[in-house]
Amino acid sequence: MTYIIYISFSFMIVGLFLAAIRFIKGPTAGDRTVALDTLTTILVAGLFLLAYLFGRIIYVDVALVYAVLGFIGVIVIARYLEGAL
Amino acid sequence: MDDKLFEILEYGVYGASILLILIGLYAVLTKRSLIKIVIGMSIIDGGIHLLLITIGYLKGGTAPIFSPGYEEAAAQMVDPVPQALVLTAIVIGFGVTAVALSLIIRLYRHHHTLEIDEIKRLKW
Amino acid sequence: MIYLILIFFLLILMLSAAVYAVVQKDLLYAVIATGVISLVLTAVFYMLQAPDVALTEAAIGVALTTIIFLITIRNTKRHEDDYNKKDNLKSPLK
Amino acid sequence: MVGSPVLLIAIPLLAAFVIPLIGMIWKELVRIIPGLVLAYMLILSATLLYYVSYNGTIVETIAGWQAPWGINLDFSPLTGFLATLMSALGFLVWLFSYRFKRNVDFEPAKKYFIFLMLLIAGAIGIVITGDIFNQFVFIEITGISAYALTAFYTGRNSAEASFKYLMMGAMASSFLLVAIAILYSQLGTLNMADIASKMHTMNPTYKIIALIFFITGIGIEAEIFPLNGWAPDAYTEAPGPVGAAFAGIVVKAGVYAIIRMIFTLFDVPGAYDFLIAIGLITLIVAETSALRQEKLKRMLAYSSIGQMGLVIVAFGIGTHEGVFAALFLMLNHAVIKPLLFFSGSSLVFNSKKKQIAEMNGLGKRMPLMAAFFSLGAFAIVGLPPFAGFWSKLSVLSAAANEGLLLIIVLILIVSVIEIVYYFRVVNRIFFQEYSKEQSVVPHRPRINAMVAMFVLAIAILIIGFYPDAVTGILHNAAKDLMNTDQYINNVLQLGQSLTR
Amino acid sequence: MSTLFEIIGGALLLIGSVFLFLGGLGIFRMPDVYNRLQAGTKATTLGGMSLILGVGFLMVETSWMWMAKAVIIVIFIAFSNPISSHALARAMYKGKRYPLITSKDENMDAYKEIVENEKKEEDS
Amino acid sequence: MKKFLVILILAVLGFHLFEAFSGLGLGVTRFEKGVKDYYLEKTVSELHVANTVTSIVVNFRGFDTLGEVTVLFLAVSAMGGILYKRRHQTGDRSVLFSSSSIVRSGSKLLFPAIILLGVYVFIHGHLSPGGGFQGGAIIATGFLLMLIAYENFSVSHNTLSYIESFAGIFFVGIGLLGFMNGGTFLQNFLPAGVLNNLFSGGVIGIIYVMVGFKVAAELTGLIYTILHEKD
Repeated sequence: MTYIIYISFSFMIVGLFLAAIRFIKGPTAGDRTVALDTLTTILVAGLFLLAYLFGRIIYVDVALVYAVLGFIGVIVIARYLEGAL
Repeated sequence: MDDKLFEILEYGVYGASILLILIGLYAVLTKRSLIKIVIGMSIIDGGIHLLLITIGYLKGGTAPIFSPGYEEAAAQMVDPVPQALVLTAIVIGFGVTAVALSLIIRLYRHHHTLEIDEIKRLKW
Repeated sequence: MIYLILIFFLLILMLSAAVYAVVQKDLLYAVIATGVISLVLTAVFYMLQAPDVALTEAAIGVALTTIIFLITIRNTKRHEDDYNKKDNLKSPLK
Repeated sequence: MVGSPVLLIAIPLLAAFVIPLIGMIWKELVRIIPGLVLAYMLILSATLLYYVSYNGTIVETIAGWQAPWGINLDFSPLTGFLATLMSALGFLVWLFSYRFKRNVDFEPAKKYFIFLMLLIAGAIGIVITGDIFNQFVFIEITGISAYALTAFYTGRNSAEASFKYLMMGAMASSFLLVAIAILYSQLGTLNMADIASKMHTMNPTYKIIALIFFITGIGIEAEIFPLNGWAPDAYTEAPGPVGAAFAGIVVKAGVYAIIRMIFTLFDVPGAYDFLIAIGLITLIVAETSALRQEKLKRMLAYSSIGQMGLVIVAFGIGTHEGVFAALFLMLNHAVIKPLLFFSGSSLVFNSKKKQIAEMNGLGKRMPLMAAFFSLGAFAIVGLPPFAGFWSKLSVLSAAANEGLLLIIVLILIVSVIEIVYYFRVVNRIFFQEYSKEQSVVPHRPRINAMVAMFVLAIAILIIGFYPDAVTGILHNAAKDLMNTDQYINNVLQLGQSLTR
Repeated sequence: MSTLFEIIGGALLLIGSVFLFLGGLGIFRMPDVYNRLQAGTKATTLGGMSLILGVGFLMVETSWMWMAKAVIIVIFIAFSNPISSHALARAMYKGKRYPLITSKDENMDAYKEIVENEKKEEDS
Repeated sequence: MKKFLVILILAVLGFHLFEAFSGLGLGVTRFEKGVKDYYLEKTVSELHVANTVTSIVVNFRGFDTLGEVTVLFLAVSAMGGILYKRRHQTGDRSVLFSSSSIVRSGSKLLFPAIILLGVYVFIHGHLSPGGGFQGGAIIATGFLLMLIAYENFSVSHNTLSYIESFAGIFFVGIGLLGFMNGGTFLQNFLPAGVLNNLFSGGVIGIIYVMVGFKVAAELTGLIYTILHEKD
């Protein structure tokens, strides 16, 4: 079981790394926002897995809130890019 | 292995928070755009909050919440006081940032620039 | 051990996002980078066993800070330097 | 007992939350309620001060927890004196500006009074709290209301001054938080008395680092030398009564915080010399800058900074006489500077540029205002029959007792500079002819503003002719500040007696 | 000695993390915004959902609350990720940043035409 | 030149800060019987509150929270005053045009869920992570979603200020009630209940709910003010 968690974390770290590189490289604002969205989703999953690692259910609330709010942050940026703000 | 990594972590977390403070200070001191200065301010705030949380951390500790199953675990809980302080400081920092940004909007209404050198009408 | 590696990785990510936010000339990207800092900071708080603070940072730092910065940029201008003043009048997409 | 110190904070905050509701019913109440609250605070703090001077310090705990663990409020002769002074001044500022900006829209006017009330409540909170982090919160309350008040006029300069103030204030609060972090990491407590009792166990290097961060943080409110760049702009661009409130209230709170740090919390050797040095630099730089100013409010602002430098020098002498002289100076400055701001802003009220050059011959057209202004000017430079004389005399005698000749010489030189620039204004007011090109249209202050100025003028005369009226209180306060052990005992003992 | 739930959970964990990694890889490798959007939101949606459900399965014997909260998060992700990716794609499209079309496919030509027409409409 | 000077200063500052903190050690028990242990002990034995951070924020250091709520109140008022224009040039619209129907219907669907999440967070503030500030911020974010998705979604300004004022009055009022009942401001005068029950902790839960309403109203007002600020 421990190995599976290790492997999952390693995959996630690599995914985060690649998304971060896209964030820094990305030529347009859209690329960066997509990278932010990806980072958010991967980190939400990571936070949930960490909650399992810590073994306490109270930690799950943070992941829940993050799943909700991260998406609103992305929509805000998207609306700005649309020129609607 | 773990202990050695943990020793590095000890310097790593303090170092990272102090570096964050310094990066923010650099932005505040050298950047000429007003919004950049406010961004620097919020970076400094983040660094200080990380510093405070790090002070309260306990190795192998758990969150200071006595949820079912953890009623007796007071000995291995991290320090709750810095967390309470940071809670207050985050909200205060947000309020100050909001006021700063609204001042920037008003400055731009009059000056039509964000350059700090061009706005300097009053002597420092 | 993976816990420590993850925390190192997050700290490096945070620092590079901070440097990026400071050196980037385009203020929109700098604002998105502060969003990333806030995101990573949440995870670090979480890993340092401070879920309350992580929740606060998530609730304040992600959407609310972003929107007030964005509206300030919308009402002022998007670039740090003065070389393209009219830029803001065009579409915000570059 | 009529109440407890906590009401000094709780009632203004309650009123601030009530006012938006009440403003929907009757708009005039928005102006009246802050005045009533300030009057109540004045009565409460004066009564408590009277009680305290006979029965000893009141230490109020919050939420029923003992002192090192809960937040405590400490109402001693010193803090009580400052709180009374602040609430009295706050009431006068409210009285002066009661009919102020009558013609402006309702929204900003409503906010003006809320900000003014919370500014004073925050400053009193800085003084009477016994917990560092709570002090930080009150500094933020004071700060944000001060930024908002500075940006009250919608001109272009006021936003700039306010932004400048905000930047320095935000930096200051960051530094303060770092200092709090260092102290908490070393001592594990946030209560001031507890910190003071444990301070000897702390590593001296860390102690100095923490102290430097603290002084940088609070020095911005206290206007000490390299950190006072915001002050002249904010004083110039803010409305006149707000300048008076800054000079009389906010700065006093900042100076108190620095003094509490150095006298009670940190036992760093050489801190007093540091105070003297920084105070002297502040004094000289500010007074020489005041000499060059053309705008009246700016000149008053630099003069105010200089006076604060003098106060810090007097505290830095470190003896009982020195502290007494510093407190006396603070009292006099708090009485005289608002009078100067009030009458000065009335004199230049209708002019475009608010410059000194425009004040020619106003003495004949507005004799009462001119008389008030010159009374303030005479008092602040320390002419014998007025209030300022006694405080300057006590500073000089305190310095002489310690044999600090350099300080005496410098203070005398600076007094000459002060005389030059204040008398330049007085000369213009009385002995220059009024010319037609001047843009000043005489402005007759309303009756409430006149009452406020009368009260201040009478206070100056009373202190000038009968200084013994206040020296008793000041001696008590000075004794209270010097006695660190008693402070620690008061706070921690009472906490133990209230154990639940 | 692993139970059925643990096996299911472990498998879901692996699948989820692989898809999260693929999301990151896709966002790194893909040529333009729309393709990156596909990879960055679709793959991570699947990955995040299955990883979270996997954790729920792992803990289902300890407490059913884990599963309940996992399901809530999964529902949230299922609703929110498509909305945000749609909003982003629409913003990019309205910002006159059209997809890179490299294929010679007929459908692509038809698509190109539509794009051109819309472009003209918006310009006029 | 200036940059090098700044970097030099920052290097010195950073060195001293690092010196002050790196000697501390990470994750070690630093104080025997410090403030921390007292809080951890009393929060279970007397207040019966599970979340120690909540008990510190609301009860032990409740005065800070009162000040913090005031800071937010001041910040919102200050923004209103700073951005105030004599002639009302601001439009009624929060955004220039509505979003696409997918975003609109999606946000209509998610809005009640977000509000519910916020309410959950601040009602369970004494049991799990979260509380008034977090819950209030989440609710305000929900309103933000609606405000940016719909061009004519409006929040009544009067309702916001009613909620804000009443919540603030309740907060200070509960403090003053404690003052009258127990002798100190913010004293817990209700029975403490059983640990980990929803109705435990006496006034702490009530105060945090009030803080939640107040923060939600304030942040929504802040967003509303700044969204209607257009040149």
